[in-house]
Amino acid sequence: MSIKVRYFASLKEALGRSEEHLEFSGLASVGDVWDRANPNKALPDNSLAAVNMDYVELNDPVKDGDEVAFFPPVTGG
Amino acid sequence: MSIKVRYFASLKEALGRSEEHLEFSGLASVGDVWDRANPNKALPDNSLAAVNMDYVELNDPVKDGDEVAFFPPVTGG
Amino acid sequence: MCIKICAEAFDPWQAIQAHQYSAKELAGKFGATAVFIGTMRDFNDGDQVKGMALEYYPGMTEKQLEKIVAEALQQWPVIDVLVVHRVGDILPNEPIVLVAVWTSHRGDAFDASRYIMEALKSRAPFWKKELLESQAERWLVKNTDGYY
Amino acid sequence: MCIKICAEAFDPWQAIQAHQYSAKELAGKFGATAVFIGTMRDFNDGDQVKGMALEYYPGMTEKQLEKIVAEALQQWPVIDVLVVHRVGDILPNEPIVLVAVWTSHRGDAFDASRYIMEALKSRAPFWKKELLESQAERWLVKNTDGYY
Repeated sequence: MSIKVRYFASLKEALGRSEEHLEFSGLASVGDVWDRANPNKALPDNSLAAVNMDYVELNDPVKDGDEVAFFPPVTGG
Repeated sequence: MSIKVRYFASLKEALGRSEEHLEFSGLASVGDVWDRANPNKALPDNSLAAVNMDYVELNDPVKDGDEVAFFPPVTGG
Repeated sequence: MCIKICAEAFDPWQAIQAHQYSAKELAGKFGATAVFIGTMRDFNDGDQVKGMALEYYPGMTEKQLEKIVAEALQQWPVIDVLVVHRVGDILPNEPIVLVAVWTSHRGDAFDASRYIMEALKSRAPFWKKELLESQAERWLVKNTDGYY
Repeated sequence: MCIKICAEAFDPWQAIQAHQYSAKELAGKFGATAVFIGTMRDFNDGDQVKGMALEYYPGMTEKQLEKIVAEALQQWPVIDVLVVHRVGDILPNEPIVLVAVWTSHRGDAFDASRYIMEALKSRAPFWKKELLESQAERWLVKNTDGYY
């Protein structure tokens, strides 16, 4: 399946990229998406995740065509 | 002693006057001022009283030269 | 700090803007502004209302408003406060009261502005008389609470 | 209801005035307006701050703000809401966020505006990076709470 992965703010800067596409087969969770995109690199504590622009937990599932995003705690307002 | 008495809003309209001067001798409370100014007429329930523009209770004292005011609950804002 | 009793209609947004821009020392120093505006509605208690007369107690009203603002300043780190209240004849859709509070942080602005409004509603000597469509007049007898 | 993401500086008082006056159906119907404005300060955490870059997640930011406003509408009888949030490069003394809520009664306006602000602070995807006087840049790591 095909997943679009996006990173924002300090996480984007730390990784040095803002967006990538992953292709793989089989069921997967949001946490799996991070692990495949960033092998041997832990997702920083307190990071937030979204699928299709809604907040999710790391063990929530992803499906073909999803947009998955990882980012630090928000600091707007 | 000399006391200036003032009435506001619906109480002023009910009494038909806004201001008067009382002259009498001896110690008196705020409630006494009402009774002397309005013999045989009870101060309406929930009325508020002020001496020199600060809120007071009816048994608080008055002294020569005070301005005493009676008015209904406030409805500003 | 500025407390105004105002016998003419005012635009609340212009009043705040003018106050904020005239207080040059505020620039860069405040992070939060909380504002409350009370506006006259054209209906109340099931009746169409054509207008309102707002009576006050000159001297005592200002004194009580100053006391209320001083209480807020004691309780929260407030940088500036603007309070404006109409008196006299008011038409529907005109603002009646404006409370604006400038602070460093948002919790203080929310708390202080609400404190000032609730205290004003219960203690500042203002009285409203409504003029109904039927030409009848009626004094409001009690402010509703703000379930604070 | 109006939610705006705004890449240029805006005057919050003019924005509210324009929104209110363009919504003709509001006239005479609302009794209370509660407003919160967050403004950039020129210092933070003991450092002089020259400017700020505000990043967001186009699409998700709007979606989350709409969800937050919908939650407020479910909880309180709200007549209208305006939310404006800056993105991009911001200078000290420029407004960052504006939340305005129009209701019939004041308790609802206070509660709904504070709810929207707190939810925005914790859930709307915006990120601030400060540019210090020393030329160093730093990401803010966490919003302070509004002790709500």
